Amino acid sequence: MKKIEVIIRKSRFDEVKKALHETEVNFFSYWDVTGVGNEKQGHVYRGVSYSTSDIQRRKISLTVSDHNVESTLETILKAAHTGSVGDGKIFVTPVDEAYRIRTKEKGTDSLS
Amino acid sequence: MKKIEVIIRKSRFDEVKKALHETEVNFFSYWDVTGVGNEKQGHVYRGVSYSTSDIQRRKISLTVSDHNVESTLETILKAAHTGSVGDGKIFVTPVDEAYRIRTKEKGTDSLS
Amino acid sequence: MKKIEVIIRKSRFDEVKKALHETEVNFFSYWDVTGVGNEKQGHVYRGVSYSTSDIQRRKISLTVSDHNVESTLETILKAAHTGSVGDGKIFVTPVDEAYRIRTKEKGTDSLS
Amino acid sequence: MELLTTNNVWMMVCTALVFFMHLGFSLLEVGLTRQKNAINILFKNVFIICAGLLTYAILGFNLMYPGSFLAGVIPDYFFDLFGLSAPVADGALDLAYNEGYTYWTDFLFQGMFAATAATIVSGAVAERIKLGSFMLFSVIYITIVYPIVGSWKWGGGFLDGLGFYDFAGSTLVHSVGGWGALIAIYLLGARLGKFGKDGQSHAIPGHNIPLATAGVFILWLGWFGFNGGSVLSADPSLTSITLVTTCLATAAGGISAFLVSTIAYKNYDLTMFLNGILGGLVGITAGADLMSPFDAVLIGLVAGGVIVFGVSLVDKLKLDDPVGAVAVHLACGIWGTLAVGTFGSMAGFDQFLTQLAGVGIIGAFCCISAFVILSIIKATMGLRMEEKEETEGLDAHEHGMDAYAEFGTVHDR
Amino acid sequence: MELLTTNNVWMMVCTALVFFMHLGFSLLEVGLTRQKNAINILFKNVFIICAGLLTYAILGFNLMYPGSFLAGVIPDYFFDLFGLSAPVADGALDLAYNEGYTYWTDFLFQGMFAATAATIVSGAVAERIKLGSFMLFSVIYITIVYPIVGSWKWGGGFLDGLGFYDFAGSTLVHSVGGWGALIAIYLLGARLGKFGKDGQSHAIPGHNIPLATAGVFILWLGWFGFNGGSVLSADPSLTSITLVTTCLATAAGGISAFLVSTIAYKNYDLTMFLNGILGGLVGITAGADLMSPFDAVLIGLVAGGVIVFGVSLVDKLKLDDPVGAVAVHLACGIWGTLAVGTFGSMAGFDQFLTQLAGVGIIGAFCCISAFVILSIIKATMGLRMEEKEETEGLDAHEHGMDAYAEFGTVHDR
Amino acid sequence: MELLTTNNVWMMVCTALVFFMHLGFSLLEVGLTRQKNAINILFKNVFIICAGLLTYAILGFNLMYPGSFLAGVIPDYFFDLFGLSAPVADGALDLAYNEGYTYWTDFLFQGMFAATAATIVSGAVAERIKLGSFMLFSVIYITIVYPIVGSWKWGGGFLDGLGFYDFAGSTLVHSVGGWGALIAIYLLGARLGKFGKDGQSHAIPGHNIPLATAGVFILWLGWFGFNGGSVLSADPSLTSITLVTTCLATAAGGISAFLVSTIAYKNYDLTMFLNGILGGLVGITAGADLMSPFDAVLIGLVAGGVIVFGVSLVDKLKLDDPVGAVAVHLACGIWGTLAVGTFGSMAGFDQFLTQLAGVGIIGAFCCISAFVILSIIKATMGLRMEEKEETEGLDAHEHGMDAYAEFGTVHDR
Ligand SMILES: Nc1ncnc2c1ncn2[C@@H]1O[C@H](COP(=O)(O)OP(=O)(O)O)[C@@H](O)[C@H]1O
Ligand SMILES: Nc1ncnc2c1ncn2[C@@H]1O[C@H](COP(=O)(O)OP(=O)(O)O)[C@@H](O)[C@H]1O
Ligand SMILES: Nc1ncnc2c1ncn2[C@@H]1O[C@H](COP(=O)(O)OP(=O)(O)O)[C@@H](O)[C@H]1O
Repeated sequence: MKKIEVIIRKSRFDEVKKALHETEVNFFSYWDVTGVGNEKQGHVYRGVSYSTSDIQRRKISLTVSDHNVESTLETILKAAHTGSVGDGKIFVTPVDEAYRIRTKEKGTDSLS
Repeated sequence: MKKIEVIIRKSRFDEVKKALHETEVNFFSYWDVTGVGNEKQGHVYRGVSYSTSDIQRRKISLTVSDHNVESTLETILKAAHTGSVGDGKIFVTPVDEAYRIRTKEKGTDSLS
Repeated sequence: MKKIEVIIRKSRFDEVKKALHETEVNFFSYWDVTGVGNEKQGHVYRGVSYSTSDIQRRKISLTVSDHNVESTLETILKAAHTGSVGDGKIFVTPVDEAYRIRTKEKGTDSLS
Repeated sequence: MELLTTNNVWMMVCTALVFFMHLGFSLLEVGLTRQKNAINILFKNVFIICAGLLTYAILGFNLMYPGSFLAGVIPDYFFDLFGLSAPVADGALDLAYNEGYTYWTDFLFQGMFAATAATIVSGAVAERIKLGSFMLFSVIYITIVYPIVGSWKWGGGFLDGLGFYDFAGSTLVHSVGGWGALIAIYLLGARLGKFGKDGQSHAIPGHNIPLATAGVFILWLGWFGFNGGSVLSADPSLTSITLVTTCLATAAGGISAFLVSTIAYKNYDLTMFLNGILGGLVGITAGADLMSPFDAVLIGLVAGGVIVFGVSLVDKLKLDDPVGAVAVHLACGIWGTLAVGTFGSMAGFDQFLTQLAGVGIIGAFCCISAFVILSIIKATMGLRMEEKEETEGLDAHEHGMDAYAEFGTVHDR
Repeated sequence: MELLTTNNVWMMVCTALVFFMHLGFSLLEVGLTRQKNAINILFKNVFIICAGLLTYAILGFNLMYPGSFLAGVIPDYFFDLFGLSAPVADGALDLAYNEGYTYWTDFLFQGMFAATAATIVSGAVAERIKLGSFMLFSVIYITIVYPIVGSWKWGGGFLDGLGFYDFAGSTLVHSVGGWGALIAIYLLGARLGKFGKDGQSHAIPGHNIPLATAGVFILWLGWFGFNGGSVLSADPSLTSITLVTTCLATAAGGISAFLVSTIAYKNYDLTMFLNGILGGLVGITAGADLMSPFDAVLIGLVAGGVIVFGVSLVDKLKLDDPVGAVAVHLACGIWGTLAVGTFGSMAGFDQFLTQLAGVGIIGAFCCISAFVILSIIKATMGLRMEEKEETEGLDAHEHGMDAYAEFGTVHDR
Repeated sequence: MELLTTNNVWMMVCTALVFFMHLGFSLLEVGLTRQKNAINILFKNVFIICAGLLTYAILGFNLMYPGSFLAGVIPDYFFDLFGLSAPVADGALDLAYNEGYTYWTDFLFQGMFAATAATIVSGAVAERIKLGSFMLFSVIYITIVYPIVGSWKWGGGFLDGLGFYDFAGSTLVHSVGGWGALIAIYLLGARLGKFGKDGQSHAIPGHNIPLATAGVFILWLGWFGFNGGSVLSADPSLTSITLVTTCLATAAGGISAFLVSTIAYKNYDLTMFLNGILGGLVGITAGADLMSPFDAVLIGLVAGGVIVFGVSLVDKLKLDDPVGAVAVHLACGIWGTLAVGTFGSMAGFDQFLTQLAGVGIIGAFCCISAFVILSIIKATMGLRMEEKEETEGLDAHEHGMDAYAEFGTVHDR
């Protein structure tokens, strides 16, 4: 099993979610984070213009079985892509074990 | 050391916290995430009824020494359990190193 | 590549950010979490005084290439330090692969 | 005619201000409770003003101002009970109603008052009562209990005959609501998690203090109409001294609660300050037209102390009152009513005893009525949400809606 | 003189209350839409009241109250068109203007009304219209369309001659805004994501229901001035019955929308309750001075039903109206205008037909005007934000600002 | 008698509206600052209105309206200094006080004004001042400095003799607050992080712009009473022209600030629009009864520009004023006072010089007083929170409470 952590633009979230659903990945968790990176954004507040690289992003975390990793990655890489600076990152990390709390199932059975 | 990441119902949080404290696990971090999974919920807004699988969950992240993993897992599996769809998941992942910022301690010493 | 997850005081965040920038680490994500640990804080609400160990913290997550791990850790250990209970933790975990969504680059190239 | 017009303008302005108090109560209650129940609290407040006006039109108004009684106690409601009995039917209006204002202004002003009594209960029972049960209770309470009590004094009943004085309703409005709140929180029990197994009280902080503060400012504004309008005319000297005593008692109530709570808890507690302001308002209400500015300040200072100790007493009794309704409306309502016998132009030992009698009689009647009504509801429909529903939030279970859909939703079952 | 002074005081109070409605609209709209467009919505509302007052001073007021017409329809605007035509120049004031109030009070009261019509549109087109285009449209609509329609009835034009009755503007204000809203949302199209590919309607929940609720309370308060001031004097009987009918219809509208929607959707829907309250307010507005309390309750009850079905009808037509402006202001505006022919002291079949004619003529004029203005703007400046901008939020693109900089910012491009 | 009653009703309504401005200030300030200091800001505002009324009753009122002076400058406060000197003791009221309204109405109206001056300071010093020090300063400022300045003009002192004109307090209220704010932010220094090491100004966005916007609407509403009540009677022509000039200047101020800032910063900046509205309000205040509508629009247009440049000037001077109090209340207060010599029925070069003299004398007095008081406080109790406390938030350190306990708490030490 692998954990896939994705940081995307909030405005691509609906696309990514739809794309994941189409590849039958119907389970994940997400939350909002602030990202610091190459992208800069201009703001104005009471006459002070400023530019910040602290930009609101959405983070998706999902754990998939090993044979699903590739397809999930491809799906996300496609759906989250706009081509401009700031599209975000994907990180794949190892998972030792997973449990479904309801049934106490372990391993890949617990994922769906 | 292992990192235990748990996604639970917000309404079970107090139980889980109490149970962890009882097993002397007094350190962790948590935040709110939105979970997508098998559970669906009905809402109504200005005459439109809809059902969504985007449900508010709480994520707990805690790192424990290897010999504490089992007991912590058991505690959580019990305290977070209701038996209905949507109870959540537990993921166990490896941790290479841990530091306590205050003392610069490393390894399991840094965890408590 | 390693993922460095840091839990710090919100009030140290600006320092840590500045310090990271000075060591040329200009990319990371952060969000607010509630931390439970050794520190306690007193509150009062309508005549009830209470003390809680649920304290607002900031979590920073950044993935760096292996040879940057040491310097980044040092930077954070220094910048986040106040010496009082509650300074937070750093966890280092393995990363299998990383992608930049914009360019589809893989590995350390994708990080900057 | 000119004077009638002016009086009527003032009374209409006051009516609008008293109406606006319902926003004040809504914001105060929603601010001092948790996000997961915010829709529920707003719903209750919106319901009360709407249902309250309608039931008052259908029944309450004629029950409260009957002028005649059976045995001096039970309003003689055999005539004109249902529907407004407009002085002249069919649109034509009777201006001879009285010198102060028209019949319609009177109805509307009194209707706004009536709804207030039920709103007070709403805050105290927040976060755990069943919506349906609350709606039923509050309709009965506004339609029957409030007007009967009101008729005893303002409707010319036996308390009026006894010499009992309550200018704008420290007892007739606020204590009536406060007793209802007390009985209701006793029967309902505390919110889950409010008291630990060891009996220790836990704080459940409100989720939006800026809104609660706005609510208190709006209530203070509304009180310009609540007390100012209770003069029932625009009489320059009476209205203006009433506003001065009201504002000074309020300011003193706030400052006093702030100082007492700062000394007691070593902390600048904004919620106590706000409750102190409300305590000052309730405290001056019974005698706002009788007091000198200096008396008003004294009444307010005491009220502030009553608040701080009242809140902690309610807590010690293991009663759970999220917004402090019992301390504010009941304790300060009683204090204000007794203060009429202690300060100001009617002060005197006899008056004090009369005031005490009024407080006692009305308290007994309200407690018994509230107890009977709530017990019947409890036995039939049930009063309290199930544990699971309460934990997960009333908004999710009663309304299927979030108050703040984007700031971290609270739906979770 | 005394009476004039009193009347004028009442009219000034009402003017202030109508002004305050703009805060009500702002909060309602901002609460029922999404966080990422909150600044934009507030900006529009702040703009409308400011620009509305100025353009009404420059042009609208004299256009609306001309007293003379070409062919009875086109206001004869060759005299006094630009700038306020103060009865006496140079600061000295003409108190002989009329018995009710001064010329200046009249201007300000009417100016506040004018801005209301554009605000109604603002809510319906929220979250997708270009700010510049909206500002242009609303200025034209307030400055030209609204006063011309107004002149037909309140300026003594042909509808007045026909016997058309609209006390405080169910049609002249609310429907005028409502028709504009209808045409605008038709031309604009729905927000992205509002209707699925399968044509299914999706809910886009508002982000701050407590603020929306506060907005509704403030609007109700403002209506004390909107209807109460439309008496154009402080006449005790007329003003007070007007306030009573207004409040009872409102309460009934709320309760009815609550009951109907609870039955239809098995859910206590606060937003429907709130819309029902507004529906009751709009519904009573055309005949608030003609109705008995009982008539008012009936009008409100029907208005509540109109709201629930109106909201769902708009949805079925695949029109996207985030705040329910069409159901509230247009549907209930029409209902209220027709109710003058059905209930109350003017009821009668002839009157009903006249009311219907008024509704139709004004509807046609507003639709055509709005369509022409908006089509020209669409063809030149464009009406709608680009898809990317809409997804990422108008606040980020038009304002570079966040409404809540610390509660999860929404900036993201 | 009828006229007195009517006048008194109007004055009481205005008093209530001026009171309500304190909610406007609270919301504006809380909205434009950060979450971690929200409780603190609300606390200060609640404190000011309560303490302000009490100290004004005890000392300020009699100090301000003495009628007699030593050397024409120092109010002769040997008589009647402490406590309200009711015209007739013991409850009986003197209606002969004047033609406009009763003594009590006068006191309450003036008391609400007094508290306003200190509130202005509160916004400017937000997020870094010690609560205790601020409370001490504001009590002294309201009790001594404000009434002495007021007595020079409204109390019949030497500035009144000179022919200085300030209708409702552009200088006497707003500049007095503004100067205090200026000195205070100079002595306090900027918030941590406001100015970079390179001296560059950083934006610290406010956390709740919808509340700030509501605050501005409420302030505008309150100004109906602030200016309308300053007529000190319900005189129909004076009150109504005053409301018209007030509203038109305000609208013009908003539009002008919006246009100027859009041109200057290529951005629709809502906060500038809001500040422009306030600038227009402050600007018209000195001469609201003297201006034609056209003059009022001009005054507002200039005020809008003053705001945009004033805000940026304060920034350039490395002064940190989170809510723009100096630009709004001081710069526009000066502008409004000078405008009396430039526009309207008193315009003239001599008048202009007199106005300038008044601005200068009062400015000097306020600056010196504020400087002395604040310096003493700084030397003894200290003015500013410690760096750690400021970083972690005043709510955590002074109050141990969160403004929004569930939206991401900010406690962190
Ligand atoms: N090494 C990293 N660790 C964690 N998050 C990162 C890292 N690098 C980038 N991010 C996240 O990805 C987002 C997009 O990255 P950015 O550098 O702006 O664009 P791009 O990936 O297109 O070059 C950032 O806002 C940040 O949230
Ligand atoms: N593979 C996954 N990766 C990350 N989060 C998951 C995953 N599967 C489930 N979750 C989280 O667990 C929650 C509960 O899962 P759900 O499928 O609804 O119930 P159950 O586990 O009882 O079948 C989801 O809302 C989601 O937040
Ligand atoms: N094992 C752990 N797993 C996850 N988070 C932890 C863990 N231990 C501590 N934390 C986080 O670190 C924060 C600081 O820890 P605390 O014990 O209060 O202070 P210290 O590290 O100085 O002893 C806690 O609030 C919590 O958020």
